[in-house]
Amino acid sequence: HAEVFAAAASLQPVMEKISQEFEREKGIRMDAVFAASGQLAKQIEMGAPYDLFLSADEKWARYLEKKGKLEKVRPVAECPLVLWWESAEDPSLDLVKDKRIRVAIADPEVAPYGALAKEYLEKIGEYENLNNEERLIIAGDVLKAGLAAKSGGAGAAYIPLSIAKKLEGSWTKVPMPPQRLFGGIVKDRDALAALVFYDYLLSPPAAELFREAGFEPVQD
Amino acid sequence: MNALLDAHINELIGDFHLDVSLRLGREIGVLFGPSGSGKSITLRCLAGLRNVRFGLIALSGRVLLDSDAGICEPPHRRKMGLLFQNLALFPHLTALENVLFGCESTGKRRAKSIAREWLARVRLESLENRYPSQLSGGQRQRVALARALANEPEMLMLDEPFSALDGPLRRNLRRELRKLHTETGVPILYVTHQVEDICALGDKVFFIEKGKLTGSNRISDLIRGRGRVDLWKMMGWGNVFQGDVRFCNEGFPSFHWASGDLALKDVSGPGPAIAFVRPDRVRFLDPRMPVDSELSRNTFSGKVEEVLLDGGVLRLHVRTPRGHWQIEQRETGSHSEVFRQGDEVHFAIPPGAIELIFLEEMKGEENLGSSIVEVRA
Amino acid sequence: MNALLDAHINELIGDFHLDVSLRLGREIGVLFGPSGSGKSITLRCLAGLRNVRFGLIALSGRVLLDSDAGICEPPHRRKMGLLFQNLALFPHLTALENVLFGCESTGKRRAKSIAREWLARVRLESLENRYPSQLSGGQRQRVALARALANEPEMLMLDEPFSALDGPLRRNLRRELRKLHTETGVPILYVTHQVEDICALGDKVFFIEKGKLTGSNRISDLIRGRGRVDLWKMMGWGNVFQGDVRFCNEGFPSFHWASGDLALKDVSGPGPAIAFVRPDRVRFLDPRMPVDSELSRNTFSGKVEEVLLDGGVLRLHVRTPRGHWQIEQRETGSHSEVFRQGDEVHFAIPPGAIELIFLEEMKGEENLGSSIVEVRA
Amino acid sequence: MERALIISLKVLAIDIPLLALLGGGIGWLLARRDFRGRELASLLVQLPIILPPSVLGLYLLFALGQINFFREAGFLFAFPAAVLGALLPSLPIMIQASRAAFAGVDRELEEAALTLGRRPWEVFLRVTLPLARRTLLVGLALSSARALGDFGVTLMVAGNIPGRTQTLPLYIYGQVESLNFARAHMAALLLVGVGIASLCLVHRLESGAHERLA
Amino acid sequence: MERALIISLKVLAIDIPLLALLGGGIGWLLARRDFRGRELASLLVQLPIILPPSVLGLYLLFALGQINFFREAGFLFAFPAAVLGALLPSLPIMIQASRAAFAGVDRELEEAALTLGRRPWEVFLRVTLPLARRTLLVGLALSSARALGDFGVTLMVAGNIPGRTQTLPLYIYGQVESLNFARAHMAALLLVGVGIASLCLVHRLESGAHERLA
Ligand SMILES: Nc1ncnc2c1ncn2[C@@H]1O[C@H](COP(=O)(O)OP(=O)(O)OP(=O)(O)O)[C@@H](O)[C@H]1O
Ligand SMILES: Nc1ncnc2c1ncn2[C@@H]1O[C@H](COP(=O)(O)OP(=O)(O)OP(=O)(O)O)[C@@H](O)[C@H]1O
Ligand SMILES: [Mg+2]
Ligand SMILES: [Mg+2]
Repeated sequence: HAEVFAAAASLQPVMEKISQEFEREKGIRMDAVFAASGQLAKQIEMGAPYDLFLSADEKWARYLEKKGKLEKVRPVAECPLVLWWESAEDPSLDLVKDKRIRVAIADPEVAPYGALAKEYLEKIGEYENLNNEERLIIAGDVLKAGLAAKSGGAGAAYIPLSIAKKLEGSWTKVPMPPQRLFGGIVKDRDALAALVFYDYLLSPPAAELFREAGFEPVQD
Repeated sequence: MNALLDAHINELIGDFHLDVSLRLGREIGVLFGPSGSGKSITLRCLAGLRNVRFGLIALSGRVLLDSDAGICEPPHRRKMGLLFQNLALFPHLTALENVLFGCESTGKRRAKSIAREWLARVRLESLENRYPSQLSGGQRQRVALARALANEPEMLMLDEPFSALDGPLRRNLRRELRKLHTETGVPILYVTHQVEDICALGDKVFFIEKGKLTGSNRISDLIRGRGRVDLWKMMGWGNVFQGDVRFCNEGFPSFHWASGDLALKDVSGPGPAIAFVRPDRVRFLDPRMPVDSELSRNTFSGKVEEVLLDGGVLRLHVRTPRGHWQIEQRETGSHSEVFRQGDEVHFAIPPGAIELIFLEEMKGEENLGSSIVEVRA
Repeated sequence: MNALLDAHINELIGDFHLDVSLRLGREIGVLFGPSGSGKSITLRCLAGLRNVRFGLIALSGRVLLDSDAGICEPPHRRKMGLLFQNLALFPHLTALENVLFGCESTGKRRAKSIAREWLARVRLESLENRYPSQLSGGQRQRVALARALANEPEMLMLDEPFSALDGPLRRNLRRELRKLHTETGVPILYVTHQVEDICALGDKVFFIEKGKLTGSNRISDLIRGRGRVDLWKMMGWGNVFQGDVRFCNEGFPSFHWASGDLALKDVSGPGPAIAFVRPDRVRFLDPRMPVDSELSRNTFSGKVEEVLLDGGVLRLHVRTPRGHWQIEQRETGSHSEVFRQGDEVHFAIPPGAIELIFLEEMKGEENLGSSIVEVRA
Repeated sequence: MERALIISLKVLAIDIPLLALLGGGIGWLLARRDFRGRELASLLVQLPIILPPSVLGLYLLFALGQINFFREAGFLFAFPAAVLGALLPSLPIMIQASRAAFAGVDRELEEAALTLGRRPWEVFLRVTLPLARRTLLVGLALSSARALGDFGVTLMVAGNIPGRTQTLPLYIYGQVESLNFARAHMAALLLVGVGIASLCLVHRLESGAHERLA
Repeated sequence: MERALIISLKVLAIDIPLLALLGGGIGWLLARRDFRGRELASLLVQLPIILPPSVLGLYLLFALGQINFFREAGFLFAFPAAVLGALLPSLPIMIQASRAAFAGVDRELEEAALTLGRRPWEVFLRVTLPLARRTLLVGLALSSARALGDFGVTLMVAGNIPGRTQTLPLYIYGQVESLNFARAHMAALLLVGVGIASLCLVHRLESGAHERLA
């Protein structure tokens, strides 16, 4: 079997491209497993045969690190929060004040972008209003928040740029710090290819693919 | 008397063809016929549980079915009670609740007393809280009977209501049924295999065979011996042969049929006829004694196939080369022999005991086909 | 003859207590009793379908049940065939497959021909591919019968096998059953309510009432009139009263019972007794004529409750202030009157027609209780 | 947790009758009515159980989003959507159970009730229903357990809005994701408790039903 | 997609017999045997349907992870786990259906078969089973549809490893996550196709079953 990297589901399109590119360049095949970061983390904790872990947020990477299952934990890329809707023109950030519009965010308890959106909405003093007027839609994760808006269930959604790019429509960046995705090597698996792949994520070809998908590579 | 029930049914079930016409007044009619002849299906058609191809059913002036006019009342509006051959007791209800189910419309309290009364009439008063699964076969049958009777329909149909019951119980229930009939006057149609039931309960009997009505008769006529004798045969009693009467070269009359011939006495004329011999007119012969000259041509020898003792009457079924004969004897007489199955017996038929019905005389006692037309008018 | 079946059963079902002992050789035994008396449950216990509290069952030397020794053979190893009262036909199998189910062990081809033969014997050859739901009540019963018979068990138990069948068919099937019994010699125990079946088929009859065996008798003895006359009563025939014989002040003997008394003739002595009067010994009186002095104390008046015509015999049930009487008359005689339900009739009992059984004489004809012990040895 | 419990209970309170009526009704139609396309219908109603909840939820989301009425009425991502989300994947279980239940009722008993003069709906209520009860209740128990536990469809069409659409399973999910395992276990226990309570209820109803005769 | 289909079919091929045997067997026990704790057992076997699949999966994961044997044998995150993940949430459906099916078989017919000299297992095969078949098959259809569509439990205990544990529902999930709706629809269609094919199969078996008499 090839070595396996496990990545947050929202990274699926970009990570598939990067691993293809990696295989083409280095001749090493990596298998990919996508699921929610939390699920992956718990599977790794229970000994899942994954060699590399890419979490959508810092929390789950640190969780595994603390359990002694993950090493070399570091941020890999970052992605800004945007306000997205279906129409052709970019949405105004004041859209949320419109009483007719329902907005979707990811679950702040679960998804870092949900928490980020909540933080933003609180900062501009709209969170309570939205909630009281039942205009706030809390979807499971960022993808579901996007789908809520795309299906018409919500007027707009706060989602990461990476999702927005794929949903088409148009978006406006939200003035909040971007959210970082973290990676790490699973301990005690002697996975050489995974180490190579982990480094490859920081290489220029990978950075290009990240950018295309709406991420910004992080170097520190 | 004007018929309360007037029914004509023509229906096909698989390859079984049912074509039956019935008229019944404020009477008890018996549907009598061999197993598989279509009795149960007839009742189902009358009750409306089966869609009939062609048919006309009227009860007390109400047209329940007229396939030409497209009228077909659903079963629950026909007011025809039916006791099913396999009972159809509600397994989730107790005996009392089963009976109550049929008579609730009269108000809770009253209904309960009616239901209790009926359970008592069928001798089940102490078992009212039992579920059907906790009752014996005959007890179940009685619950079903009580349920049908308590319902007070405008017509009652009973499919072998007493088949699982013993003699004394049967007698009691027949009495209850008669009483109900006298009180309410609803027509009752019931299916039975027991000749006993016909006589004890019925006013009129319908004979049915292979889906066709083969005859109908008032029972009082049967009892007075005025019915068509071949009906006796249908009821399983008597010796009946179909053949013809001839005058031989010496001028003596005789009856010829498929498996033999019999000498006759004083006959009106030759022609196709039915010969009927009452089993009790058959005379046993002692093989060691000379035979009376009158009987000489009419002697038989055969093997006893079955010996039945019915109260004081000994009934034998004897197979001979000239057919199968029923013989009856009082078993009281001191000279009465004891017969056993397989014994060889000798007997004779006195010519005077042979009743003849010439076939021309046999024009339908009751014109059944035409009765249908009246209802339409 | 050594008993093939020797059974003693003691069981409690709800509040119904069954306590029955049966012995049967290579014979046909009849279990006779009113509805709810425990016949079906007895068969279930014998077949092993019910765990018996206390009991001992042995068949041809095999001990099938011995509750003391903790032996209890499961039903499928008892080799006791049972025809269920409600048939228990397999609804997912055709008539032929149902019969085959019981006789497959003899090889496919042969089994099929046996099954076909049995279906033909019960007159169902043309319906072998029908499912039970497509058969009439009597046809189903015959399939069940064929299934039980084709199985060739070591003992056969039939629970009212003919209840849904007409007379001629019954006769045929009784013959088949007899034939099977002669060929194989397996003991057969069958339950019936029909007196007719008892006489025609049985070698021995067991009377059962309220869960208890109340008597047993050879049927040939019954037919020869040698049985206990009160057994006639159990079979629903005859007039039986329990009372006692007294000598009045004039020295004339008479029989006293709950609802009246009768003058007697030539009696051995006083004491508790059973009086039995054959229905055909009852004499009708013409109310306009003076009564024979011998009869004067024994005259009755009553209302006709039921008129039955059974072949050539007219049977009346008459309710009088002195009990309920059965009367039989040949209906041939020219002087025979026509009776109807509700008529007032007058009749007398000739003292010579009263048979007496003194109760001391009545010590069990067959000692049932002791038979159990032998098997244990 | 209490709010999630209450919402779950509210969803159940609406879904159980709906399951009984809709599932029972459709099952009855499939068992007792002969109409064209019956077999097709019987296959279609089973689709929701084949599709994984999240996929089912996705289709449902887009289907409802297309329909203006639901859009305007604010049906999606609100309590009604939670009700629907739990209902849909559990309905097939109820439909199949009730189909089997009704098919198993002896017609002759219904006919007997008709000849006793009872109207068809009375016959249904007093004969058919009691005789089918056992299997119906088993179906209701299973399907309402499924409804209680639904996660994927609800999350997709109703979201996970605390106090409005967050049912117990969604709450558990949230707690697990935020690493609050203790609370997640508690909630799971609660969920199982509610489930068992409702099963017990059904069981008590069921045990009243009497065995059928042959 | 083909790989996912094949894995799904392999899972079904193992789970359907398991469902029939285990589900049928437990259902039979619950219907026909009177043992202590029967009611408790009957409640416990229904738990997997109450718990949302992801929660169930989580507990299962932790439970199996604790047991050394499973850990060593590489049971988790491999094909056997996918089999188990699909089996567990669908088993209760089969158990309940078979319980109802066996409870509905008239005992007297079994008794009749016994008195005809058939051994108990023959009676079971030739009387009980055919008479229970209808309801059993409905249960099998429902539960295998559920197994086919399982997502949550499988994802948790078997992972989502393409070519090893990625079943069709997991594949669809992945496609939806990467917003490849076209492929997701295709896969969903395929899934529904497989589901309907197996339902049709069951239906054909079922229609052979004859209605019972009263
Ligand atoms: N489950 C039960 N609980 C209580 N009593 C029962 C139960 N089953 C049967 N009985 C009673 O046991 C008695 C004997 O029943 P059984 O079926 O043996 O009668 P039977 O002699 O066969 O009568 P029938 O001629 O009516 O069939 C009946 O009085 C019946 O009410
Ligand atoms: N579903 C069916 N398909 C084909 N033939 C049938 C079907 N149902 C009944 N029959 C046939 O119709 C005939 C009449 O049946 P029915 O039940 O009316 O007889 P019956 O006179 O009541 O007989 P029994 O005295 O045996 O109860 C029988 O010969 C039976 O085989
Ligand atoms: Mg019939
Ligand atoms: Mg009985």
